[in-house]
Amino acid sequence: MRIEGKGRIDRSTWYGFTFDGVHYEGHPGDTVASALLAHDVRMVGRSFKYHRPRGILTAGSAEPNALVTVGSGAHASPNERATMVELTPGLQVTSQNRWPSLGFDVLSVNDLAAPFFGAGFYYKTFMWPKAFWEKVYEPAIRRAAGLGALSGVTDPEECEKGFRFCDVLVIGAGPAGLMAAKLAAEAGADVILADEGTEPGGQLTAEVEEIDGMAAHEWAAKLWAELGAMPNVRLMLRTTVTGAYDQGTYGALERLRGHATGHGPRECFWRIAAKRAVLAAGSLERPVAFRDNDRPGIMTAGAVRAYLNRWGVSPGRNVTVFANNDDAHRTARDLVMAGVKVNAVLDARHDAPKSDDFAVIRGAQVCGSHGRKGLDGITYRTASGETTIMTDCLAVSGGWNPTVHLTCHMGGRPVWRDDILAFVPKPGAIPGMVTAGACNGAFSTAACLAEGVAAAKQAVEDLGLTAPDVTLPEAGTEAGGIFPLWAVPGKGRAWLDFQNDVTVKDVKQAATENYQSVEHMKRYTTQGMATDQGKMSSVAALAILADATGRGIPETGTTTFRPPFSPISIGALGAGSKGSGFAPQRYTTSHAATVARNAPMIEAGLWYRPSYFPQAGETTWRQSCDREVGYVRNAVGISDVTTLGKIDIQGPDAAELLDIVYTGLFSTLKVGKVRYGLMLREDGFVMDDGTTARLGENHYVMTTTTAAAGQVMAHLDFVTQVLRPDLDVSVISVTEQWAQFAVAGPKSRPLLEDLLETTLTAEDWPFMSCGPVTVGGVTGRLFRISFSGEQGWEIAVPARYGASLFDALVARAEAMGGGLYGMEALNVLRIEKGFLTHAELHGRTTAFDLGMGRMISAKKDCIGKVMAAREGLVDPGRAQLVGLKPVGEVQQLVSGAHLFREGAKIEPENDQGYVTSVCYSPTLGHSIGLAFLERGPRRYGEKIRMIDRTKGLETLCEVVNPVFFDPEGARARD
Amino acid sequence: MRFSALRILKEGLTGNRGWTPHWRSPEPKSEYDIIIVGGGGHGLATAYYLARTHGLTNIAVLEKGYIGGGNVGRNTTIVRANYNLPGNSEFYSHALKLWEGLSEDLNYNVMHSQRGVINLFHSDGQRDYAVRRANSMIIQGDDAIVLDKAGVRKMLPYLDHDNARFPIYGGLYHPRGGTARHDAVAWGFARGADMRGVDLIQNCEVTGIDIEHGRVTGVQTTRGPIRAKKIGLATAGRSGQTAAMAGLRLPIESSILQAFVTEGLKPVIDNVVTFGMGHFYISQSDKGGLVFGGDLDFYASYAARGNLPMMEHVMEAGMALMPMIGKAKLLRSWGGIMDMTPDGSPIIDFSPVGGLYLNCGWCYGGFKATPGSGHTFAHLIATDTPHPAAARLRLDRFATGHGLMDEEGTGSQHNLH
Amino acid sequence: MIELVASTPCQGLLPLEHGPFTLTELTPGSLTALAPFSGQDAALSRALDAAFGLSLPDVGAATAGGSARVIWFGRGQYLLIGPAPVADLANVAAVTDQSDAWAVVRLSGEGADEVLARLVPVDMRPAVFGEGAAIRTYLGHMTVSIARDDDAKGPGYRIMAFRSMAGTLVHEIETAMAAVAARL
Amino acid sequence: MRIPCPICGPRDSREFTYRGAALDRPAPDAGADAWEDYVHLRDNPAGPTLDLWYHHAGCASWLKVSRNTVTHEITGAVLAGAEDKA
Repeated sequence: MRIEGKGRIDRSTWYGFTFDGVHYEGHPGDTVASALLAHDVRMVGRSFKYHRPRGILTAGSAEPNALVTVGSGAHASPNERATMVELTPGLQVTSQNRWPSLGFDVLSVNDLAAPFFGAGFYYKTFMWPKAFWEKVYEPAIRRAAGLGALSGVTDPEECEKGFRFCDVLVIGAGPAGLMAAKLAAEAGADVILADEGTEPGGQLTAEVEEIDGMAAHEWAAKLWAELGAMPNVRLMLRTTVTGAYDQGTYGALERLRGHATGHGPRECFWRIAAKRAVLAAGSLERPVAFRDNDRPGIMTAGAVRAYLNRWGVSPGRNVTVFANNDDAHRTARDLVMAGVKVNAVLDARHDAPKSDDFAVIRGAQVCGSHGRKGLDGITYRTASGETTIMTDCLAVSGGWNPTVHLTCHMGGRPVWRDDILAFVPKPGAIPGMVTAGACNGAFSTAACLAEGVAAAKQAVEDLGLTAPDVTLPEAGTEAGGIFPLWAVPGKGRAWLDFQNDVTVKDVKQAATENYQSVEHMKRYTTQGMATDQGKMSSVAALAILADATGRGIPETGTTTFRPPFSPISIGALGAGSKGSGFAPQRYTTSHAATVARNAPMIEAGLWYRPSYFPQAGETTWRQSCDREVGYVRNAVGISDVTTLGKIDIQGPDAAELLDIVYTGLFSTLKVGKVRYGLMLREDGFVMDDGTTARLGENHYVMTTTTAAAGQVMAHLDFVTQVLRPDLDVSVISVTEQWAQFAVAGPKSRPLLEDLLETTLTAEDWPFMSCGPVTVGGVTGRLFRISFSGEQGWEIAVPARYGASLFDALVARAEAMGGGLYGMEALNVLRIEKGFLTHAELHGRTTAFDLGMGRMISAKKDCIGKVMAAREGLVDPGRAQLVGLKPVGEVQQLVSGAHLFREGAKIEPENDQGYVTSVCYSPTLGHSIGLAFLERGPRRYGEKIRMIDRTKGLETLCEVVNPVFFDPEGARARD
Repeated sequence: MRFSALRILKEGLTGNRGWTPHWRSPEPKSEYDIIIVGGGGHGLATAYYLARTHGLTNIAVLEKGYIGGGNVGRNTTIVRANYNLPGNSEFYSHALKLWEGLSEDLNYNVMHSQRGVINLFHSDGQRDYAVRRANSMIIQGDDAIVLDKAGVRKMLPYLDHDNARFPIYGGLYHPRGGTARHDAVAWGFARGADMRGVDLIQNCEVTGIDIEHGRVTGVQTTRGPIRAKKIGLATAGRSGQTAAMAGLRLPIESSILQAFVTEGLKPVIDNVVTFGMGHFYISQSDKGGLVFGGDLDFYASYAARGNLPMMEHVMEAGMALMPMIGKAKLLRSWGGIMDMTPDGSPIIDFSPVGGLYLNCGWCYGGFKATPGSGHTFAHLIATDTPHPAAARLRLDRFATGHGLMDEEGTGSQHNLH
Repeated sequence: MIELVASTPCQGLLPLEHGPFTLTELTPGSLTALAPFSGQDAALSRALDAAFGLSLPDVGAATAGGSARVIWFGRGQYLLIGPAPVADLANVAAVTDQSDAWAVVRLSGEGADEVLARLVPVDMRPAVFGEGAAIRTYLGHMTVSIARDDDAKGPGYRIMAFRSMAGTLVHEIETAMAAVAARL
Repeated sequence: MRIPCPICGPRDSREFTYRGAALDRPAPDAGADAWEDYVHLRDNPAGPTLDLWYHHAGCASWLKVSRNTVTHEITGAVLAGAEDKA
């Protein structure tokens, strides 16, 4: 219920929203949780295993119970914390993990079977009959499990990512963080202050207390505004620092406000590089385990205070407080001041402070709760026996756990402090990070302020800045005593992990079954594996484990805290990569003209290349492909080959570099000539191939395959920088500078002569020659090379003219009975000639396998030469390149099929090779294929069975020379 | 104690007071016939099969932390036998057969779920390789189906079939592939080994390997020296250090592989889906979390944690492939230490030191190997002959160049995977 | 003689505006990569001075002289922007025409560094990435060169990416421009 | 992770690619063992190491980075091969 005169919400404005279809109203500044509590809605969800009713436990991001789905349809966002979702007009909120309704949930029957569903029960059963696991048990478990549901359709919302840099990152804008930011900023540091809340102040936003004579939250707001006015401070609200990574890198998730009204992205994931960081992340209050402590209406004492003081809501009309520490007494005080009835403070300590304003019952422990879907009453125990009282809200505090999580992200383990019964950060656990305030175990406001200053002082002095004198504001010094109480002894089930339904009994059973390592206990019971990652349960669970195993808490230790501190949507972490955004798209200069001709485009090394160019009347790709092959074999074909890597190599030692990276000799190549080269990895396998042209005495241009261009560039940099820094040579990619087109076929010469307005005689321009040419007044490069076996040329012009030259080439080719050919035709042409692509150069083949063993020059060393000589790489039994020709009734060949001798049983021992490339050769009128076959080149003429078990296909083939067409190579030389 | 539904019923009705330890916590003896160094999945499985198959029980498994705390407890739980090359093909095939009866064999439900693995392909070239791999699998006796575009769309309608940067051409479907509950595998083997008399010694770090006349005689540990006739190393990412104690330098570099899990969600992904172009693979646990991973962090590391660039890359790949997961929230990320060999394939072999056996080089594939690794390693240690299914997993293949198993073709040298 | 028609990398894609941000295509004339041969850095600097009145810049910086400017372009590499190279340069450096290899755009507007903060893993705030700065880094998943390029209206950034990636370059910057503009 | 490039200054590790231990390439006639050592065998230290990184998105330098494989601390980076360049 709302309490008049309390809270910082705008009561003059009403926002309507729905929860499970019921209309409610709240105010700007409300969260879904505060708005629901204002309407006395206590039950908001169901637990994971037993489907027990669940209410709101906290007022923050560690909330394990109040998980709801926000929005609907494609916009539905599951597992949102009702405690964190800011109320906006028209918000649709739905409960989760219940069927058919929150009030009547069929699977709540699980709760009755709880004795059989103890820790790890599923490891011990569902094994018989064997087939039932996958058919019956697992599907049932899957259906019952899970929390909210994804929509199943594309997330229509956008997120963004960004980078920020600063001298000092302050994490948390509570009293410690605010003071740290102030000092660092006044020292002149470049500061980022980030807080996950919607207003600054941290715990101060929930408290009735004063700093420097002002209401604490007002003090925080004032300092925040002052910081915001400084040019060297950036303030980030709604920003959760989620992870600490190496060298001062932090991940942070910012929730964007504009999104709710359709303005811009939903979230931004920031990578923040900070020279120093101050962690002032505060602390989280922990519950106490007792019988049936999971009912809606039971919440942390601090949360009750937060709802009252910040949102003007009392979660109950008749509240009881149960605690083992002083701090929780403030809850009773604030409630009484606000006019809410407080039954009593039940304090487990026998020396708890008394109050004039409310009853304090010392030495009391709550040992049970009552009610169906919400709390009606509790039973507590004192030395004089058990008492049951009516109450609709129990505010529980078992003390506070410092928020040490980020300090553990790099493997640091927190340190136990017996005086405050809590783990605190290990100093120096994150290089460059200092901790301050409640996350460091300093629980009074005054101590937080002082620690914030001290931490920032250390940070700025590390950076060589001078820390100014900062006057500490006046604030409360009470930190409060505490007494260890983790679980109230007694019968029944006492919950530790509310979401995953892990009870004290489960932890004890795990210990009994020798799952005594804290990691074993966690994994066996699932305690700490809920969406809060154990924030609300882990310390109590390990205290109980410590007790059950006779060890102390420090020896028992904690499990590993891992990023993210609180969950992050995949949409934010993967922002920008939906659809085509996943990788850059590279377009050639002929792209638009190609697409205009309806060519299906295929992806190659981020580039797009045409598969084939369909023409009217053609109904299959094969028809187009066969026609395009015909262009090249019979007339002239044009193809954009810009995507191949082109690398300019210049300098006095250019030739020597090439001799090192290629198996062959390039220092002997004459100027104006081109040579085919094979490049090995240092392990002796083939890395790439291509042609290299010598343009001048000290100037070569190397081509690489499209996919390997980047790899080859890095390799050349490696050789020139690391292996042979003595070489005077420059290596620079010119792939993007030149638009390059293949012109191939018997009519290629006349086409080019017409285009270039010059003669290209066989004497001046023999096969494998190169040189400069002029095209329409533009200087280009002409190479007489062939990947089709026909007379072929590649002409390159500066890319700005690429589109224009492409049009000119195509027009001329078409006029001569030729035209464009795509990748399909290119593939056919090269298979007919036994030329290689990545299908053969797949990283596992050697020069020997490819029949190019002799290309490894004996006259010099080269990269990979030594390892290529290993016996296993030149074993005659290796599979080597051959051609295949179908000779039986079945004519179909399949890439990826395997090869077996006639009569051999189809089993791995008899597997002799595999097919890498196949096509129908319109030139030869039958299918052909390239394959690797054991001892292949010595088996020409032999019959071999091609087996494709995926299609149930068997084709009898003859092993042939892989050069199917024009084996003498006369056409290319023509 | 034998586990069954009946036992659960009985215990449930009597207050769950009868449960007993799943394994003992014995003090180490001064001598064993065999010591297995490393109480992860492979070490525990080795001990189990030494006891179960070979009847050898005077065995200790020495674990420096808690059992199952290594990569068996931090992986993406995928189980498959869909390799292409000889060596891997028969080995993982053997392992999968063991998986198929493992829960019953161990009397511990490892939740092996053969929900099918689909490896997507995105070009004609990749399809051809998928066909080759599928044929290898079928010829090996395993199952493989090559799905076309329509086939993938039918099975996985939630993928981005229409706007993807790397269009989906089809998929290699391996119906017998799937997942298992990773921790349960370690615990099941531990319990099975313990029941047969194996001593599982936790918090016992091996600090030295004693060698006399070229043969092992025992180990030094943080809990004192222990003599042994044979020693098997099954220390995964730490293989470099344990082998160094015996004076060996291995063809292994340890790298980080991150993995991720989201908050629990109602069932939405029914299979294991692998997106090679994006180095991304995903399944959904029985508890509802999306479990997924990507590529190595690509630097030598023992830190068991990764960094943002690879994590973001994995998320970007996920959004590119299945943009419906945009509102699933990453709950937890972690890192395993991968023992990377030059060719990306494992080693189960003798070492140059007498009585010292190597089980290492699991790269990113160790979990699915667990029973196969244990079974064949036990065979090697017990009989001093390689098990036929693991005979190609030789240490000397790098030196000789014979039988390299570079499935990815990225290079039989370090850091090119 | 055929007439070859030139087209620019971002033809049809630019200019664009979102909020205060403007993205335009630049056509800065010739782009020439200069990689001094061993020990010839000083000689190259002298040759540049003689030809264009500017010297080789330091790492991460640019120098200007008249309409010419030279930006640092990577290890042992510089990019001469504007005029065509003079023949002398080839005596002391590998000279490579890159005039057509790069898409060159200019991003400007108050707070343009916030746009780049969405894309670039380097601090681009004007106070940090000062006048005359010129670096190589990533923009999204593309390798780029970014240089400060101020005009009378304020700070601007000259961004160069591979010509083939012009479409992606524009798309990514535009998306970031819109996202930042939406916050204003 | 941030790597202090000697040319560009500290940069996010996403700008770099990694290439393992920095080792000296043996002479062609160094023998099979030396080559096996270089190409395949690794000390694989848990602690300080010297490894190669390529600043592909920055200055395109190959670096030798002194790094700790357990803590990920980076204590320095130099240009690989620069020590040989006069």
